[in-house]
Amino acid sequence: MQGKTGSESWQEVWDKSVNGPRALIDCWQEIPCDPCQEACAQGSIVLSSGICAPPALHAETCNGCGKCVAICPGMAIFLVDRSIGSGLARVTVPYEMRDEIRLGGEAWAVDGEGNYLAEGRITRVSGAGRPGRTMLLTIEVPEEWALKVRGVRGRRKLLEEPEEVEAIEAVEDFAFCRCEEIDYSRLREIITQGEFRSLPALRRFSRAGLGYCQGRFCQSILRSQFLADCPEEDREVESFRVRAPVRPVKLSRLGGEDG
Amino acid sequence: MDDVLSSEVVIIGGGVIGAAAAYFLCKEGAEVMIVEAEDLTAGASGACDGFLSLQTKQIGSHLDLTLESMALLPGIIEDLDIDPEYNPCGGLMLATNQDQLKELKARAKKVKAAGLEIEILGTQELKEMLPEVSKEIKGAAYCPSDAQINPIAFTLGMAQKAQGMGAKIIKGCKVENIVVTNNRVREVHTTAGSIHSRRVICAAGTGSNEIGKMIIVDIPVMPQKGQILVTEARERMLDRIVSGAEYLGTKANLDELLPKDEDAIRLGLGFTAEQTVSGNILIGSTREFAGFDKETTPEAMNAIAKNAINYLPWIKNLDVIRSFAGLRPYSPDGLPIMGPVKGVKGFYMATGHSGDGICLAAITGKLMSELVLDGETSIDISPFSLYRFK
Amino acid sequence: MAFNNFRILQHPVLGEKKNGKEVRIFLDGLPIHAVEGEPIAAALYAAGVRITRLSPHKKEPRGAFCMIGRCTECCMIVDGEPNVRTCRTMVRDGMRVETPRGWME
Amino acid sequence: MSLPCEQLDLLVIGAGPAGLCAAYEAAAVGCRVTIVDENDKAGGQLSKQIHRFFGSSHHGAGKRGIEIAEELFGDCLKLGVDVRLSSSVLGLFSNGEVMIDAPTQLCLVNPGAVIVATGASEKSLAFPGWTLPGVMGAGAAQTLINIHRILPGSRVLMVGSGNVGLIVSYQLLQAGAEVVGVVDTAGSISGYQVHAGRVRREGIPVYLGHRLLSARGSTGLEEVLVEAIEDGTVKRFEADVLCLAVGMSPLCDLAAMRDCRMVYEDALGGLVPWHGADMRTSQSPVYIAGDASGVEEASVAMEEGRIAGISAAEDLGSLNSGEAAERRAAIAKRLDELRAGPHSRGKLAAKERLYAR
Repeated sequence: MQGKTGSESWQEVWDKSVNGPRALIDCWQEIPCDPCQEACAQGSIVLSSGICAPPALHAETCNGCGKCVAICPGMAIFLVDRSIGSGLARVTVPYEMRDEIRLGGEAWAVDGEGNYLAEGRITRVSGAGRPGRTMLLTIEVPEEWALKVRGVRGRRKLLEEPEEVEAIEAVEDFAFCRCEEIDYSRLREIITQGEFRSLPALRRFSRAGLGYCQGRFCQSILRSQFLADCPEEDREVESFRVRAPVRPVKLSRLGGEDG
Repeated sequence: MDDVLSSEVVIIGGGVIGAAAAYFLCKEGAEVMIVEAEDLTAGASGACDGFLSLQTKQIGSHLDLTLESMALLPGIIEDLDIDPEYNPCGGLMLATNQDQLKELKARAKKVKAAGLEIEILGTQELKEMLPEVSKEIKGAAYCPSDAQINPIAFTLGMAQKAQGMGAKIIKGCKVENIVVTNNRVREVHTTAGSIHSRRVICAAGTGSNEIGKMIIVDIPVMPQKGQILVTEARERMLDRIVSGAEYLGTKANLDELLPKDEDAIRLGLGFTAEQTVSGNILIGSTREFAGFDKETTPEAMNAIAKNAINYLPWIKNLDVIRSFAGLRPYSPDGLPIMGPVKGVKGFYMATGHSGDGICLAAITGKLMSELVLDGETSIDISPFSLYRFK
Repeated sequence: MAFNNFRILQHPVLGEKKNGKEVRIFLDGLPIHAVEGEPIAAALYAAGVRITRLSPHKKEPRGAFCMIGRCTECCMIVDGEPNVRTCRTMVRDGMRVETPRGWME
Repeated sequence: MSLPCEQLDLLVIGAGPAGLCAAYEAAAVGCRVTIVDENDKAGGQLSKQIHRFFGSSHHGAGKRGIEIAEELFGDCLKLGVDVRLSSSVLGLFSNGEVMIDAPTQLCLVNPGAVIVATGASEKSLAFPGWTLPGVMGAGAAQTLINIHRILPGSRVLMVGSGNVGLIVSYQLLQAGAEVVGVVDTAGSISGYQVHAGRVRREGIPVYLGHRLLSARGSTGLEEVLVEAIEDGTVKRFEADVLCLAVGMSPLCDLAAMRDCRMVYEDALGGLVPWHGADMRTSQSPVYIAGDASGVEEASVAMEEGRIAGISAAEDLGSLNSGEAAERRAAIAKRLDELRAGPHSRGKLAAKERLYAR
């Protein structure tokens, strides 16, 4: 069976949607994913080669059941239905937010960037009140938005823009190693003056990475910082020797006491 | 590298002994080069606790040497730009039974006669000094001169100071051969090229045996593993360095003070504990012969932990966050090996300090400087001669 | 009431939060409502408390960073025991939790 | 005086997707399998993944992570796998012993084979203010909202536009927080467009080419300064939570302790134990699987786990080598498919380099 991927198929969906809902697939990256194909009882969604191929839709046979919309892990499949006429279209989107969206209520239809397209009436809600299910919301919008709608928002306001401020002058110092509280400036001083060859030596002396967290959080940044500050030497920096215990353990435990 | 390097003195090894030798040599204006196979403090000096334990030294030349070393320490520390966290905190050696206490008493007498202040504490006096010590402890030997230091900072401090006086430090540089012609050291072949030098100090710690082979001398130093547990950092709770009498037993091989348990004897188990400036408590330790293996083992970790709790019960609530093993440069009688080598002029040994390298570094460095530059030393070092063996 | 401000009672995927038994813990002496089965650090977040300790050296405020028992930033004094990982220790009624206030000079 | 040591056949460390699949495959051919996990629940990271998964039906695609975790765990239990939770492995030793901090005591086990499936840990960034309460790993926020059902704050700024950053942003919205933006130094979205789409259609701006300058506040996070790399303009976000989603690094210190040869591969998250396509490391009988062998998707972790389980079963004598090879080949084919997309190209190349080294 033939089918078209991405925006190629959208024209067809547009055309066929005068007869009822059709799936609009907005998934064109090669993602290893195929539940839409599995979910489609009509066989209208086909991945041409392997599971990374973008799904191709055969709009002719699509019956608009919406199973693919509900299961798509990327929430990237929608339904477009122009059968109601009078310049309106119904768009069905997957929905997993907890805003109170009521059947018959008004909501915003938004595009892929979250821009407001239109305010529309919710004409269908399926899967509501069933945790774990992806809800399908159908919103009625002017036909010209039918292919653009990617979301429905009950929260009808926009985020305020962040304020622009004057650049801060000096970089404040901070603890590079959270546990031992080794300052960033101190660490860099040690790196640049200490002429350490290896990470273990740097750690031994700076104590960055020797704290209670066992270096979980600073060892990898310590490595990057070390390489960044000593770029002239192209070398393996030797990794830390790992010794038990890799998790802190009470001395009494280690000594064999129970409890 | 094709460049031909040269130096008046080459020191093999960037541990505490090498750094101290470089420090003293530079003070005398010598031209010094340290060649280190890995990084400074990569060996025993970076994998030990900070014990400066005087009371565990062998009575005689060993203790005399130690006292000389400790006398030098304040001056060196004053001179360093890196704080080595020296703390003259005093040290307690705990006896778990009356026999041990008796032995400690007998020993204290001799130690005092040798010039080291030491005091035997009964349970009551001990409690005042170490309130949370186990009720099982029968008494202790207290040595006010015992102290602690950060061995890594101490080593780096001396190396850095030497560098400031012109010493060159080549890291990641393995010595491959030592060229001797006409009974004199001429050249050191390394992975970083050849270094012309007529004076070489072997401060290679556990690597000394390998170095000795290059000049066909058997330096009887072998690695003796010591395992240590590190706890989480806490506020100051341990004001002194603390050890068990069995530690002295295994260290100095004193039958009367050896542990009774067979496994403990096999592991060379002896209790030590110190709290570092960073707040961590280092808990030791073992004496094992396992070649160059630095793995910590479940058996030893378990034994060290259990043992420590017997001495200081409160310690059991601390989290252990690390363990490590260091390889002490063990010599057959526990004394350092210092001095020249017969038939190879210009080759000097400063190795085999066993577990006492940090403590003896200062005096070793000074003596090496004297020996290399003047051909004689201010203290008789014949007790430490290689030729005492056999 | 602060008790529920940060609690997610309704969730579109996870559904309604099952009502756990309410317990009371004390943070530096002040009572805080918590729910049985949740870790201390979570209960503190629910109450709007973000500081779990002051760092030992600089006495900077710190808060839970990983929530899986690795970072040790959430370590507090619990019923007198120091350095308890509060992100992995469940609340108990009457538990006394204290904020460590740093200890290095 | 030493601790008693229990003999085991196969020990799997980590009950996440890789570990559970490894245990399942080995148990299915008759191995006696023990899984240990430090958490009190099996499932690993799946336990906080409330979104539907990519992949194919083999990987439970279209299901939510929490459902997949339950299924995999149930499958293991059915096969009689011995699951020990709240048990942290503290060390793997060269004598073959494994030290475990179990719920009531420390114990040693000596297994015939060990599969290390310990997953990954979140990477971090160090910057002024990163120690303020309110600054946390994205995973920490995810644990709070999806497991404990508690919001870390009310206004969140996310750092990192990779899949984790995008998914956690979405889940924060689902939980009722306001997400004021996603920032990334990269010039394009690092994660999948579909994940970005879900976030953006909720009105969350993604600030690409922006660099974190500092987090500020007195007793906790109050604001975050972010700089546009191109023109140096600085934006100030009011936020009480700053989530860091800047990548994961393999949690393979146990393999390193056991002296497995380690290899640095940036694309895989950092140091990883060398391993072959059969998931054997340089130290027999230690196997590696999942994120611990290089950070990829959960679906990849599952397949790698299966391969590791089969290899271990083979070495323990529960599978003949022909059969084992055949099974591995079938899984390898699925793995190839999973890694065929452009997003996996770097990781695939890194894995192939690794196998060849």
